[in-house]
Amino acid sequence: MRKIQEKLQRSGISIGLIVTFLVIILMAIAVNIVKGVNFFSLNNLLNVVRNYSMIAIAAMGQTFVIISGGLDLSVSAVMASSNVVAATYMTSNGLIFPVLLLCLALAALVGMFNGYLVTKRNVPPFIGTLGTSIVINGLRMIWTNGMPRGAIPDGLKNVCTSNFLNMIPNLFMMFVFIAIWYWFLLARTGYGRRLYVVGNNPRVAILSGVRKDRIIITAYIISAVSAAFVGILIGGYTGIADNWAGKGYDLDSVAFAVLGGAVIGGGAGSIQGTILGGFILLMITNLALLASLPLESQLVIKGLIIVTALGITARKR
Amino acid sequence: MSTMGTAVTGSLLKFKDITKTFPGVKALDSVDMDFSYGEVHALVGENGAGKSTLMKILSGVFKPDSGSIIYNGEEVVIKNPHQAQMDGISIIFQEFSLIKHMSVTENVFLNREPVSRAGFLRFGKARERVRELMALLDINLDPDAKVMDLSVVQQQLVEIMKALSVDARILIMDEPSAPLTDKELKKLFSIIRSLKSRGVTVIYISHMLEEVFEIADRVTVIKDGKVMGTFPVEKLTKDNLVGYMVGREIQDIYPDYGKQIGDTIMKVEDLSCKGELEGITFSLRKGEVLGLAGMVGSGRTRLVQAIVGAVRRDSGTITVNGKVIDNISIIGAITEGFCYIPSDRKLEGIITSMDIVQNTTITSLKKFMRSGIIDRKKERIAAEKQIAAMQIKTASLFTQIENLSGGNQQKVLIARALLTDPEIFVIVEPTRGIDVGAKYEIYKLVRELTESGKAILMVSSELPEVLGMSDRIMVLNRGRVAGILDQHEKLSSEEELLSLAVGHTYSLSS
Amino acid sequence: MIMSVNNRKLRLNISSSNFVWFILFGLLVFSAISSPIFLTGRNMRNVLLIQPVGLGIASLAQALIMLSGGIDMSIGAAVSLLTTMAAILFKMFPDMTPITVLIAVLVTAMLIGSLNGFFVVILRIPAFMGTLATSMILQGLIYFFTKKPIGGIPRSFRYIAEGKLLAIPFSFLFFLVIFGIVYMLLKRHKSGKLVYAVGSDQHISRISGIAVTKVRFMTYVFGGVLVGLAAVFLAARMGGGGPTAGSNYELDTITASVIGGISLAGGVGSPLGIVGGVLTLTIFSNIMNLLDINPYIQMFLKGSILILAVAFNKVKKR
Amino acid sequence: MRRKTNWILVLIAMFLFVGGLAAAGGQDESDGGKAAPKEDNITVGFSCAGMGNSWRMFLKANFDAKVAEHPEISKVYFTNADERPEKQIADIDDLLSKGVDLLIIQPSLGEAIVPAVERAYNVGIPVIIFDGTVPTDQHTAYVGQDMKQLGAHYAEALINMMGTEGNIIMLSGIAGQMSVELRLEGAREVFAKYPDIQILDTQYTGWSIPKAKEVMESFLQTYPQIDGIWADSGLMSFPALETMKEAGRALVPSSGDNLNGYAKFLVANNVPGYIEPYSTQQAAWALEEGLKAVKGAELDKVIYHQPEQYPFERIKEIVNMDLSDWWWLGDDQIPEEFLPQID
Repeated sequence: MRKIQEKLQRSGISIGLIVTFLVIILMAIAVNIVKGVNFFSLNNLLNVVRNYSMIAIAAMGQTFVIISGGLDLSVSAVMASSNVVAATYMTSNGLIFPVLLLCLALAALVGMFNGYLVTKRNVPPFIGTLGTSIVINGLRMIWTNGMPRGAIPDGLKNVCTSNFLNMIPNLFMMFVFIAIWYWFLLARTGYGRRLYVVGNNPRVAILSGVRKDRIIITAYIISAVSAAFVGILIGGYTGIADNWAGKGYDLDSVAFAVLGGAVIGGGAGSIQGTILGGFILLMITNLALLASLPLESQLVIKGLIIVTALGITARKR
Repeated sequence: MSTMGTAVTGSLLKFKDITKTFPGVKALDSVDMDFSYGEVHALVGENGAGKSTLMKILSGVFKPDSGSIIYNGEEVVIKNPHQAQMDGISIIFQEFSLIKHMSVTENVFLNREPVSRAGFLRFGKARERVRELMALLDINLDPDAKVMDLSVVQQQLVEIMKALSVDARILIMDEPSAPLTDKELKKLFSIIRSLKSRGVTVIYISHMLEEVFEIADRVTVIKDGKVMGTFPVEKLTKDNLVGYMVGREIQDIYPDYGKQIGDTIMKVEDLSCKGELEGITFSLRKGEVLGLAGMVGSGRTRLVQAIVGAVRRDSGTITVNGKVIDNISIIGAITEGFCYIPSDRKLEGIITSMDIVQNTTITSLKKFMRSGIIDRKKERIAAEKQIAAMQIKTASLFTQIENLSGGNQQKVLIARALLTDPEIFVIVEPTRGIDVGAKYEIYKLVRELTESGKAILMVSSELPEVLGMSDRIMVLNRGRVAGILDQHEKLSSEEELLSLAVGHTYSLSS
Repeated sequence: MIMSVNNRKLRLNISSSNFVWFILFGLLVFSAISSPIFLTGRNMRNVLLIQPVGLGIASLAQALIMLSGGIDMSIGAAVSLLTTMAAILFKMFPDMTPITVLIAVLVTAMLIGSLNGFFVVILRIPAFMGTLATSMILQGLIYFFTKKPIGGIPRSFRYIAEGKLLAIPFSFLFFLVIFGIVYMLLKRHKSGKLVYAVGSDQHISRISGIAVTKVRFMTYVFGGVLVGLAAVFLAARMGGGGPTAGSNYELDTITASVIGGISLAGGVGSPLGIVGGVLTLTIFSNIMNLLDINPYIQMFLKGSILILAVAFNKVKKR
Repeated sequence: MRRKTNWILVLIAMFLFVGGLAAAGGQDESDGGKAAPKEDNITVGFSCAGMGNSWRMFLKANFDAKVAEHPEISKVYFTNADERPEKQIADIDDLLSKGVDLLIIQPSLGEAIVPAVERAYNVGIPVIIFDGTVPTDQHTAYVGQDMKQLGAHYAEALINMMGTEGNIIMLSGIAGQMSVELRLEGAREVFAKYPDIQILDTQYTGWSIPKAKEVMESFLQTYPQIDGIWADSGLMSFPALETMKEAGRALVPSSGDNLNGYAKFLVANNVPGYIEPYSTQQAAWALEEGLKAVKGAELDKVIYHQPEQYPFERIKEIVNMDLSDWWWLGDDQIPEEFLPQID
């Protein structure tokens, strides 16, 4: 038993998460029996992963920041901004790629600014990124005057709504691709190793010659760039520029990561954990919809699931 | 030495068959001990022998797996620290237990604040009692000063006041003397004696055997979680005590040196840090241990920090191998061949959540990376080699470093430093909190380093260590070099060193 | 004496809790100069004695919890739930006395605080997520009862926000009493010391004999009661409640607390700073309205001020 | 340094104290009487519930255009409550401090700003409410659309298009908003009259497009037969239809407001739909009525306007496929200079 536990711990996935996952599988079976809708049908699963893909990419970015000991509450502000910038300048299919790069570059600046506040100015990440998010939202609204200009080109719409080999959503393919990269970055590279050290004990990091500030700033850049990318995907998915695209994704992405074993305060967390944690939350939403549960029960169940998963993990520690 | 043989008037506290297991380690194995009224009972043993665990059980921090505690003739269960305090058991912990944002007064009376009947604080009374305590201890501190603004020594004094402010029947002191100067230590001893005469039982834990011989009535030796025996102090000699502790006699704990001192590798000229250091000039040679001594506040720490780039220097030049080095960061220092082994392992040394391999390789990670990717096999092999060379005792390479003893953690830190191929080692308090046996191994390691031509700058507060290990000793006093003692012709004495350190003649045996 | 040789540096003594007063002072001067209406009696009364009260009390709750080392993300949902509950009670039982409703709200608030305490302290879920979960659950509960906003809180209850006692707005006295109690408990009472100690360092508190779990739990409970009091005031001020009545209150209270010098890491800050933080936010919003600044520019300025206030008060960092 | 800090603290404390005293001593300006009629130099306060979406921007554009038609208005003060009732109460108080002659309020949470509205009314100035009711008598008039009726119209039109039997799904905006709940209520009353109409499911989407798509995807999963979409806005029916299209399902009749994106989708895919605006003119209407009141006219308590309804044929005629998705069908008449700036 202890061996299994240790294995799990090293794999970055907590006990609570596994237990909760099993519970939800049982719930899915129950829904199937009672309502006659099959959660496990391929179509439904593909739906779930399509919706899941976008926010999961942002949550993986968030994971980097949380491991570094921070928190990024500017995720949704960046998403909405990149969404609107993209729609404004991607007037034709030919411009998709350059504008995409522009959005990612702008987001990198935002991430850099967040990182600057946190590292050089010692601002608590919670407040620093909250401030950034208010500023960005303000700037965007001043710029768009409330109405996003331009339109999402058809090319982007097609990419984001169609399926690979007519089956697997392209969005999901992108997610998988990014997830592999992020996992590799975190688990196998010097950057990832140093990120954990910085989050665990910043003092040791400095004395070991780790460029702490640079590592942290990079984490914020990763988060912001991921968010900007998601903002564009949302544009393609919905086909319409939206001043508030990704609203609420700040807290959702934090919830994904923390449910997956990341610790606010730094030093722990993993891509695989975040992926599973997020999947659990998305499954709940989907199951609730399949079971036609009203909004109120959805909220309560979501809250209780979070409590259960984290509660079990905390007990076992 | 011990002339205080107070009449033992019976047992106040008894441990019976106490066993405590942590994951993978049996920390205490059927411990039986007894403590009498009004005695000073020293508890000695190597690090990780179980002394601190035992005391944490007594003070309610841990619960034993089995066994019983008989206190005052009754079997008691000590559920938590609060209850221990209520029962008259007070403890000075080895690691500081002060809240840094709070004032001296607030810390001394934490959780035992003098209050009115409705629970409102009586600030005047608290301050008054702190002043009384300070008068008793001959300390001069601002009762309203924040602990975070105090020096380490001052913090330790607050710690002692905190313990003394309890009307305790049993006072546990876990390494109380580590940061204290001699004068303060003497004061502490006189307080212990007066407590003893009032019938308080003092349990004294220390690595400093001199202290044990000076203050204790009885000594209990613990090894590997087992009691090796309790002895009246008169019946012990230093040698046989060490023998009980490590299970072997150690003739000379300082290894012989090779005395193969080579060319100058580093020159420091006229180094200054505003307000802290002034005109420091010295040189360091290959194969040499340069001891850096001085009182707390003399600027030792600041000097080594300035050298390894942890703080900026305001003026002065540092030349390494003939190359002038500008103000550099720590990263720069590492590339220039420096390595820095800090004194506070927990705060500045180990990465608690990581395993031994990862802890060993963090500073030299670049070596095991190809275009940013870690070659984990290469990393493991390199770490394994170092760990074997250091004789680090561990079940697995992937054990979390938290689970190692202090001595082994220190070895991991040295292994970490070695992997960067440094030429100059800057080691601060290399054996703080490490037991006698492990100390010897660390000393041996240091010697091996010098034999392979490395230069070592060693800061230490333990005089015997500085004297025993150094080829030369640089003494700092108020930010200036007070003198450099060459130990080649003859070994310096503690008196010589101290007189330089405090700036006037100072006699140890006053 | 060797003791006296220490390297204690002289430091600029602007602690972050004092820093807020500099900002506030600047804001006051700016407002007084830039708008003639700002200093009129009516505006002063609104902006100093009435408008800050709700946020002020809720921020005291947030600050208390932050001081103990936690955070409360459920304040917004709790305010929504409690104001809605007050309105529902008056609607269902029109004969109920205001005192009964007040007690019912406070008891519920205490239960909410206990739920937070249970999640965070007993189940040991990280405070951020634990209280976020509470927030979801509370929001769900509101929708169980009603999806529509509910009004109709009677005048007798609205006295709390609108009444006057000897020409002084009752709301101000309401705040003053609550603030006084919180201040005395935190700064002059043993329990406050314990909160600070636990917030600074749980481990040290535990080995110093403090019942850490109890202190933390009670902080959440007492914080809950304070949120209840804030909700009582807001219900009286708004004359009703609804599922979104308290939206964003959790972030506003955290902002006010941090500007007021309460550390997110726990153990540092003074309740007095909260007054400064809340006044800063209220006066900022007031002067923006008086100067008729475009709402988006307001947003931008608000974020910038938040960043500046927190990023550049670190004079004391050594 | 510490002494200096204390000195500043004392100064601030004094400042606050003096201010507080002045405030406490100051008399209430409200005399309960009605302000004398005014013909010119009128100042208007507009307390808006929140900004940040295109509907509100066009609302403001229409309002501004209307202001320009009235030279007797000397100044308009505009506040944004950010959807927070407490902020709106403070906003209203601030506007009263400014001494406006007319107050136009778009409630963020109507039930929760009653006291502020009453305070304003008691100052004696006309208080006009639109886009959300405030349950108190103490306001001059409610101007706008009957929201319950709007929901009912959507339902009736849907039945016209799909027939009196079939399965429908309902998509709503933000739970807890009066305007949302009333539309839902009106629709349910209509559907209740048709026993063969089955409401499969009702979900809130928070007016988030990705959420609407997510909900719709699971509906398609659960319900093999969907014959109509009742949505309380074009913002919801548009992504719902889009999802159906992506899933390869046959498109079905739907309802919604005049969001251009919705209209464009209907026309482009030639699928019948019904549009009845939730008008962006409402603030302008409120201003128009309010000015009458300032000038001394007596107003009815409730003034409903009925905007033009757009059956599918009419949509095809007037839709402009070149305008942004966020444009509002029928808002082309706003003078250029007031429009939210567009490339």
